[in-house]
This record gives sequence, structure tokens and C-alpha cells, in this order.
Amino acid sequence: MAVLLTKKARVVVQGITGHQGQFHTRAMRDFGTKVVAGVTPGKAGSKIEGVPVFDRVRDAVLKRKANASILFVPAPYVKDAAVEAIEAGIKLVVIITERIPFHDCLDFVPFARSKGVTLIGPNCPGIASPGQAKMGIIPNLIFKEGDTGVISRSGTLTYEIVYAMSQGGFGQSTCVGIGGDPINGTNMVDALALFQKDRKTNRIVLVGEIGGTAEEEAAEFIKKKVTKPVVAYVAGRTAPPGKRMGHAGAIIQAGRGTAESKVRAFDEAGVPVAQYPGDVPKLLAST
Amino acid sequence: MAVLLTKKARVVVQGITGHQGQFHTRAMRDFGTKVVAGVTPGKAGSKIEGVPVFDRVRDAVLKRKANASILFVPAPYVKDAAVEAIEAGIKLVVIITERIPFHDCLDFVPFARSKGVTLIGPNCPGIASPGQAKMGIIPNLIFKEGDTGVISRSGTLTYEIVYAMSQGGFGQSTCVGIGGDPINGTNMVDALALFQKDRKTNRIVLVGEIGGTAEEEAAEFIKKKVTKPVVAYVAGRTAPPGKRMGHAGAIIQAGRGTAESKVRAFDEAGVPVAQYPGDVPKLLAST
Amino acid sequence: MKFLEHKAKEIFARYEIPVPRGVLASRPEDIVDPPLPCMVKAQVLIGGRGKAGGIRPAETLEEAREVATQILGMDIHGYRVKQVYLEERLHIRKELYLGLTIDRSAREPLLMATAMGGMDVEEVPREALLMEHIPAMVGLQPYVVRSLLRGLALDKDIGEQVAAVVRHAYDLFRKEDAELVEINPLVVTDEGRVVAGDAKLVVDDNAEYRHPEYAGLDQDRTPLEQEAHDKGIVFIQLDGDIGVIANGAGLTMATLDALNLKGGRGGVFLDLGGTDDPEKVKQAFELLIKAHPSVILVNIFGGITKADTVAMGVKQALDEMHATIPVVARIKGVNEAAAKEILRSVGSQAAETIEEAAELAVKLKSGGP
Amino acid sequence: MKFLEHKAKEIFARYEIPVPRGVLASRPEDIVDPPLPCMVKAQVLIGGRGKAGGIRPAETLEEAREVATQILGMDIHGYRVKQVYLEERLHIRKELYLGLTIDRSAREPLLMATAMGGMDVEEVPREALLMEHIPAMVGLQPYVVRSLLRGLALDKDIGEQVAAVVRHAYDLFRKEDAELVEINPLVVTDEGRVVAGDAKLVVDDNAEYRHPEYAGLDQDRTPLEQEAHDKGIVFIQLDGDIGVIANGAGLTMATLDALNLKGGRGGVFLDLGGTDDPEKVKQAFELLIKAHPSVILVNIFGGITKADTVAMGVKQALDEMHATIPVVARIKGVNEAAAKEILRSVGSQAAETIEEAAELAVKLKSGGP
Repeated sequence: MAVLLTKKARVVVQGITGHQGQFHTRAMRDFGTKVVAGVTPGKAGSKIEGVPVFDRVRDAVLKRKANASILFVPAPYVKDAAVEAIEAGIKLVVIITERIPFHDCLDFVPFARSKGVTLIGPNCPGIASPGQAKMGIIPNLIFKEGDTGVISRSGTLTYEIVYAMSQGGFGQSTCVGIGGDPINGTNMVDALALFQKDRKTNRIVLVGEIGGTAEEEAAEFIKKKVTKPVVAYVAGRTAPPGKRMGHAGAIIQAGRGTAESKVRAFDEAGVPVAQYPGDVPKLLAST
Repeated sequence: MAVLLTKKARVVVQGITGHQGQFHTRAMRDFGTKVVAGVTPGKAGSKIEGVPVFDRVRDAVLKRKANASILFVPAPYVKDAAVEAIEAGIKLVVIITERIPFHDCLDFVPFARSKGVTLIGPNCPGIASPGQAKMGIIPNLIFKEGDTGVISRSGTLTYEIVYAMSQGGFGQSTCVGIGGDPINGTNMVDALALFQKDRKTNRIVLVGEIGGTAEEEAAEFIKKKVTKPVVAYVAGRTAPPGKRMGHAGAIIQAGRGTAESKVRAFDEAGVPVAQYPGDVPKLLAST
Repeated sequence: MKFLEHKAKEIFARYEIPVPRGVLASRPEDIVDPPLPCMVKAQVLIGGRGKAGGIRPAETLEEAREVATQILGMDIHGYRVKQVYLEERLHIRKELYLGLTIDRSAREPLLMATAMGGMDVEEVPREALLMEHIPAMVGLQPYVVRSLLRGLALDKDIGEQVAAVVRHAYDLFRKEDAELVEINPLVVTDEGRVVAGDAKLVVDDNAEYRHPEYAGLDQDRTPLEQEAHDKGIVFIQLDGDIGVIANGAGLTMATLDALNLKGGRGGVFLDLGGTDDPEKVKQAFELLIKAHPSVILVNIFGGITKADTVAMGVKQALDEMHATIPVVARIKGVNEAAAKEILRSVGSQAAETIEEAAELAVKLKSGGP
Repeated sequence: MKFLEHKAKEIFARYEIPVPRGVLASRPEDIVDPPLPCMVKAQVLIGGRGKAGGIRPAETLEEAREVATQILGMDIHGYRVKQVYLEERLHIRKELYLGLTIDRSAREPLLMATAMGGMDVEEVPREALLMEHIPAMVGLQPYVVRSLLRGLALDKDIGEQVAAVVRHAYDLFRKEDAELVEINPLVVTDEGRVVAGDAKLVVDDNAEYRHPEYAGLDQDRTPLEQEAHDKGIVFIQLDGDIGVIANGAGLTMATLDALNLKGGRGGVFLDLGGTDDPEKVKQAFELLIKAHPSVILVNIFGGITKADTVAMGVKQALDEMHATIPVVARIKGVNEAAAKEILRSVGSQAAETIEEAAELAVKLKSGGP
């Protein structure tokens, strides 16, 4: 097993004809993912990497039985593309795109939930279940099949930690990049609940960062509901207050959302926090 | 057991100080329902039938642990009241009010679903589980504890049929008045799925009417997923096409939604259809 | 609320949906400066005007008055023509169809279109009809419009105009609480303009309070129905001769059904709703009596409604109007016994079930028992 | 995008939020007809202006110019005052606070208010702070406003004005893609008017493309940060002296953290994102060099980003600028070996892990190894 994504997924790539869409279609297929269709309005009939392209997600669902979608669509068009996927009946939507207006997310994220759709992202590296399938942009080679679940708000930092884990002998059941945006479809608590239930997962790694209170809520949830060992890393522990560190939505707000508050919350929940990303496998080894 | 409503429900009555709210607070308590609070903005501190009144649903949740709400609120204020209940964390909302603008329902019905809230109605007589609790306006005396589930789009016609059932020896596990409006929170298929799962329910009665395609969809669902015996009644079999029969939303549209189409769908699903409301218990006896 | 074409087009224009220039007239002599050459169009709330001769061309002012004289006063499928709308004549290259309504099952608005406009949309083959749901929560998204335009296979410039009409129509649909917005045909002119050839608009009656400007505009009622509406009573005239008064739409329909199954025909449908105000019951009864039914069938299953109060209203109305119409009553609920007593005192027959009540009503109508 | 008070108030006024009359001036001599008596207010993107002497009264034109002369050019918490806003003086009866932002956890906008306005909202006791979520999908409902007014305990007439401000502010929040709308104080005047005393508005940078009219208005950047922004590069200046260039915000932060843990201090934060365009890498490096770091730490974990392309950009920039700044590089990913080779050719040190890279950078800075 794995959470959310298995080899059963029949993936449609929205924005397949773009540079990123094309590149990652190949990478996802190399990973073993069934990429069954692409969508780019106006490009129906063409093929990318042997994958048939349609004008509409609906056509990909009807003709290719697509049941999961990944979006490589420029930010201004993401709301449109996400709603199209949801209305076409897709039940797992992964949004890689960053810099989507918050107010668009306020519209389509709750909409996805109202339709029973699992949305991952936006502004995330995607999801991968080694040995099964990948929907995202994380490099294939860093993964290793295993029984550790990874939940991360970050992009490349996830690569760093997954790589260190694989090197250290801790393969992954599934790695969920939930994304760094203020409003996301699947949050830490959602992902924790899934890993807690998953029989293939025996321990969990959480990668957090400053800003928001996702880590504090995760710690609270772990205390109450998670029996599997959890290890965490929190980025931005030395970031100066008040400075926004890139697009990660890492704005430090009065008392809440600081690295200290997050580390304290994890401490109280009995979750060891790594100092360096490379320390994660060491901590895993001692759980 | 029962579906959706059991004696565990702690009910808040929104619009408790109105004539209807007050009357039915008493009737629901007589039925055994735990009515723990009322809400009428500006009337906090008063009591109705011994029930404390608050300004806000949130207060009823915080101070009286209310977890279900019934709305006796005039149509123009229903959207506001329903959203308030949903945002306050209420998980079962029953809306009795009729004549709510469709476009309001287009807003708050999907919103309820997005928050995981079960909404019954609008424009419905409510829900009752004999021996447990009632949230609605169906007369107490017509019920009888039993193992037949009732799903109805109608109001007083539900009373008629439940009465006939009780007289004929067929008590009810739960009676769900899903309401006659075009857009409703819980539809026939939703309610069928619940009764199919409920261990207390051994057979199901469906009360439909012309307009819409809820009955056709129910028949389709029964064919595929319902193993318990189902009996139906369809009102409006002799209604002239094109005439709108009251507020029930019973507009006959080209081919679909006619009584014939519904009766045919039930026939094909092996569901006997009663000619007169009074025939329902006879049909139940022969299943 | 249904709107006449000219009124619907006035509202369309407010939402920037292009409509032809036109003038309204109730009398031929009111026609002074119509846009010539024009079409003279009967203003009635029923389809099939064209085939019935209710839409005719005119080249000159004189001809326009002449044609108007012929159309005004016509009977089109039971609707008398009281007004004509004289509209600039369009040079039609293509006729599309565009409709917006609510899909109950999906709980979402439904956008419909076809390139086979101008004809009755029910006759358009299903596969030529484009249907797109609009998720109301997030509004009309570009992909919906894209999908529609793709299906209509229009030139780019025309497509953009149609897209704008779709967006404006959806805006109107939501803001005006519409149940139905229909443009049939949506005309593409020889000059490459996209214009609403006809306009159908039905606004949700439940939302009347939000649109006071529309009060009194609905003309799709008989005089008695209008009187009932003004009094807040659901009252519909049918073809038969037995008056049915019941509480709740479903129960009223079930009663009519029973009547039909027993060989009778409902003449009036009166839904008393949840009221037990004797004054209201009396008013309802008076309306019913005005429709001259041969028998009145009362079927009340009481919740809050008190049976005896209803009965008292019936008695008062019969007394005051000196009506001798036979009444069959079947009343269940609070104070049932008292109600039966009151009704018996005015000579009404009591029944136990709907079936029995229907049977009795049909018998009474035929002169018995 | 952060807006200066006067600009935020101009936008507020467009949304019918009452604001005082005011005029803007960059030089004392530009002040001609201020609303007298007035307050002269420093226009800076930082709180605490009042305490720092950036808000002062004036009774006459002469006094206004005099006060403006004093305020213009002031340094307030590191921000130079380039403009003053001269505003009609309000007769304050009461000061409220009103704020609108996004609650990430609830995925909904959050409305905040307190009757203890005028002061720093972070100092308001939690129990005096009213918080109401607004479900964006269905919009601002009356119960939210009702609940807020109840908590503020205002007179009816004042309450209605505040309710209107809340509705307009929410409208602005949604339509202008705001991250933050804050009115502190929201003044109730002696005359019973409700007026925005101050105005804070932050618009989502991601939505810049929807609001071209705001382009170039953000003034909360250093010159180098602005240059980077114009080139589409995420570049933030910090207090330390080590330049950090990495790809991805999380990884960049993790690198800074490692640096700090090893005793170093980041001076620039440069997030390269997903790019491997050598021209872009070169530009980024040039910006970094302009900030005069004592050491540059490169940490790239490649996904699509090709390590050798990044290295080539580094080499070109160092070559062209004849920079002799020591570089520590830790590069993982596609073409890793080639990248290391290129970097070694310009004398950079290679590291295997983040920890090691941080350690090396700190050593180099201290003159070693």
C-alpha cells in the first residue's frame, strides 16, 4: 500500500505541452506512473511522449479513464484548470504551480473539498509512492521503497531530506509534498491521519517551516492520535522576524508561527526535531 | 440505531422565539428530543419552554454543547442562519423553511457539503427516529417504533403515509423528509445509502413526486446497491403537464421527471409503486 | 415570474447582452416610429408564436400598423395578445440556442447550447445539445465557455461575442435569481454581430422580495389565480370540475391523483399550506367557490393545522356565500372529532381515507348518493 | 505589495470606506491648502510612526509647513520619510480596531476587531480581541457582522456605520486580492461619524498581474531587492555577511539555519527557484556580489535544475566581475560531477552536506582554511 497514490492512478497532465509538463511527463513515466493523457486547450489530437493530448479534462476522463490530475499550468490559469478537473470527476488533483493568488485558493481549495476531491498543493513538489507511482517533480533517483512516510511543506528541502533518508536506509512508503502556500488542499494533519492508518507506513517524517500554525496543529494531533514514531525538521529557525523569506508564505506573526513555537510544540508531543536536514535518518534510527 | 438522528443529538432551535419555533420546541421535547438551546439574535438571556435562548449558534455550541440544529427562520434569513450553524460546527442541520430562493440554496447547500455537514431540507418536514428523537414538524402521534425507513420529498403526504404505515403495523426506524425543493442537502440516493447500511432498518418506503429526476436516480441506485425491499409512492401521476403544482418544484419537463418515467424506473428496479397512499402498508406486507 | 419578451430584453440589455432595437405598442395608433423594416411580434407568455402567426414582417409604418392590428387581440394557444413589440429586422446568418437553468441532481446551474437554434430546443437531437455545468460556488470558469465554443464551432470573432453573451447571461442568472434564461435564437447577423433574437426569462418566485421592481409583472395567471396569489394562496385552475383543497403540495397532488383514478377530474388545486387561520381558510374557500366546482373535496392531514379551525372556515364561507355545493371532507389531526361535527352541521360528507374521499366526491358529482 | 497610508486611503475611499480629507506633499513648499487644523503624518511602511514623532498636529498653513519640514527626511525605524500626508483633524470619541486577513488553518478569511483601537493590536489582551471567520465561498453573512457589533457594544447608529465599513472592507479584501486590510484606529468622532483614522493595506504579490495599476507602488524593498524583484529573482538582504544562494525557499532557510548554528550570519538570501538558465544564474550572482558578502555559500539540490549549468553561471559571474570572494559550493543533482569540476576551476570549495558547507563557509570567512 501507500497513501493517496498507488499504481492504480491513471494520470492526466494538465499543461502537458509546456516545457515542465513535457519534462515531467517523461520523468513520471520513468518512475512507473501511468500517464494516460495530457490536456492543453487547442492542442487536441497531438501527442507528447506518446501520450494523447485533449482539449478538455472531461475527454481525458471519458476516453482514457483518467482519475488523477497533475497541473503544470501558469498561475493565472490554475483556478480554471483545477475546477475543470474537479468538475470532470477527477478525485486526486496535484498542483505544482507556485505564486497562485491567495484569493483564488480561497475559492478552489474549499470547492475541491466540497466535491470530495483530494487536492495536494498548490506550490508543492507533488507526491510519490516509490515502487508505485509519482505525481510531481521530485527527482526519481533519490527515492527508495520503504516504510517511512514523509510530509513536507517545502520543495527542494524535501529532496534533501528524502535523499538523506534513502542514503541512511530509510525508504519511503509515500512522500507527500503538501506545499508551502497559506491555503493548501491537504494539510499536515490530513496527511498524518492517512499515514497513521496506512499499514505499510511504520514511521513518519515531518518537514515544516516557519509561518502559519500547521506544525503546532500537527503536534497537537500527534499527541492525541498518532501512535507511530514521528521525527521532524523545521526550516527557518534563524530567520529574522518580519522578513518574508521568498514565496513560501513564511511570514512570522506575533508569537505564533515562529520556529521556537513549532519546536516547542514538537518537543511537547515527544517528536524529536533534527538540527540539520542530514540528521533526520539519525533520529529515525533512534526511534 | 436509526439513521442520522438518534437520542444523542443535542438540538438547538434557530428561530425559537417565533410561533412555529416555540410550538415545535414543545412537540420535539414531547417526542423525547434533547432541545438544549434556542437562538434568536437579540433575545439572549430569555427562555422558551425552559430552553435557554442565545444570540448566536456559537454560544449554543459552547455553552450547551449543541451538535444539531433545526431552522424555523423566515426564508430571507435562512442562508445566514444555515451558514452560521455550519460555521459554528453543527454537523446536522434541518431546514424546515419553504420558499427559499433557489440561488441561496445554490450557495449554502454545497457549502454545507464542503464542511462535512449533513443538511436536511430545505422545505421539508424534518426527520424523526421514533423512540429516539425528532427534529421537525411531523405530528408525534402518527409514529411507531419499527424497522421501516421512510424517505419523502413531501410534507403532509409524509404524515399521511407514516400514519397509514403505523396503522398497518409497520413502524419506522427513521423517517427522513428530504424536502421538495430543487436543491436539497440530502437527496434520495444519500438517504437510501444510509438505510441500506442501517442494521435497524429492514425495508424502505420512498415517497416521490413529479418533477426532477430524483426518483429515477433512486431507482438506478436501488438496482445496483440496495438489497432491502423498497416500496414507493409517486404523487402527481395525473397532474397536467406544464402546470406548476404549488411550491413543490413540480415542474414537468419534456419527457423527464414525469410520473410515468418515475413509475417505469421503479418498475424496472423491482420496486412496487402504490396507487393510493393508503396502499403502502399493503405493499409492504407483501414484500 | 415569467417575463414577456420585451421586458426580458430590457433586462438583458442592462446586462450588456445585445438585443435588437424595438418599441412596444398596445394599440396600432401608438406606433409612430418603429425601426424599419421590422418584425411585429405578439407579446405572449407561450412558445410557438411564430407558427401561430404571431410574428410577421413589415416594411413601412403603415404596414407595421396594419400587421399590428391583425396580431393584437389574437388568441395564441389560449393567450390573448395585448401588446406587440416592433423590432428591427436582423439579417440572419446563423441561429444558435443558449439556455441557463438549474440542474437539481448536480445542485449546479446548467448551461445549454446548440448550433441548431431557432427551432424548439426539445426537438434538437440530444447529441447536438451541448451541456455544461457551472459550479456556482466558484462561478463561471473559462473552461466552461471554451468547451461550449468548441462545440459550437464558431469563427473566432463570433466566438468571442458569444462568450461575452454567456458571461453576461450567467451574471444575470445569478443576480436576478433566474430559474431560466433562454435565448432562442441567438442570432449571428450577416454583419457579424451576435444579437438575442428572442428572450425568455423566468425569475424564481421565492426571490420576489429581492426584486420589488418586478412585482406585478407576471401575467401567466388566470384572474382567479392572480387574486389568490395576491392573498398569498397557492391556487391553480385545471380542466376538471371538482375543487380540491388540501394542505401541502404533495398531499394535494395525491388527492387529485386519487380523484382521477376514481374517474373524477380536478378543476381547482388549492394548497392551504400550514395555515389554520380561519379568515385565510374562508378566503381560500371563497376563491374555490368562485371557480364554480360541482363538488368540493377537502383533505386535511393536520400537523400544526388545527382541523376544527379549518372546518370553521369552511362553514363560514359556505354560510356567507349561501353556497349549496356538496362538500366531501376527510380531516385528520388535532381536534379531528370537533372538525367532523362542524362539517356535518353544514351537510358535508365525512370520509376516512383519501381513496374513500375521492370515491365519494365522484359519486356526489354524478348526482348521488 | 504594501501601500503607504495615503494610497491605501485612496483605495479605501473607492470602496466607500469613509476617510478624512487629506493632501500629500513631498516638499514643504508644495503644501498650499491643507485641511486645517490638520495632522501631519509621515508616510512610511512601518508601524510606530506616532511614538517616533512622525505624526504631529498643525493649526495653520505656516505651522503645517514647519512641521512638514521637520518630519520630511526623518528616519523612522530605518525608513526615510519622503512624503507627508496632511489630514483633517478628527475629534475622537472612541477608537476601534478592524482587521481582515487569511486564516491558513481554517482556509478562510478572518475578521478581527476590538473596542481597544489606537494601540498596537498585538498588545490588546486576547479576550478583548473579537475574531470571526468569513466563509469565502458564501461571502460575508449578516451573522458575522452581528456577532462583531455585539462584541463591540456600540450605539445603534454607530454600529450601522461600522457594519457598512466591515462590508466594504471585505469587498475590498476580496476584489483587490488583499492579504491584509487593517484600520487602526477606526475612529468614532464626536459628531458621530465613523472614519478610518489609519489605513494599512497589503496586496498579494502573486496577484500583481490582476492589478497592473499597482505596479511599482511597493516601496518596502532595498535598492538591490528592487533590482532583483524587477529581474524576477527572490532576493532578501539580511544583517549578516555571508551570501547564501540556494534553490527553493525551504532549502535556503535550512542553509541559513545551518550557517547560524555554525556561528555564521547570512547577509543575503537568494532563492534561485527552479531555474537553470545560466543567464539568470549569472544575474543572480551579480546581485549577490553587489551586496559585498565576505563569503558566498552555494547550496543547490537539483531536480530539473542542472548542476553544471548553475556552476557555469557562477563561473561567468565571478570571471566577469573579477570578484575574489571565496565560494563554498554544495551541489547535488543532474551533472553533479561536471558542476564540481567547473567550480573547482574558479577555486571554489566543495562540500558534501549542508552542515559541512556551512562549517566551511564560516571558516573561510574567518580567514581560513
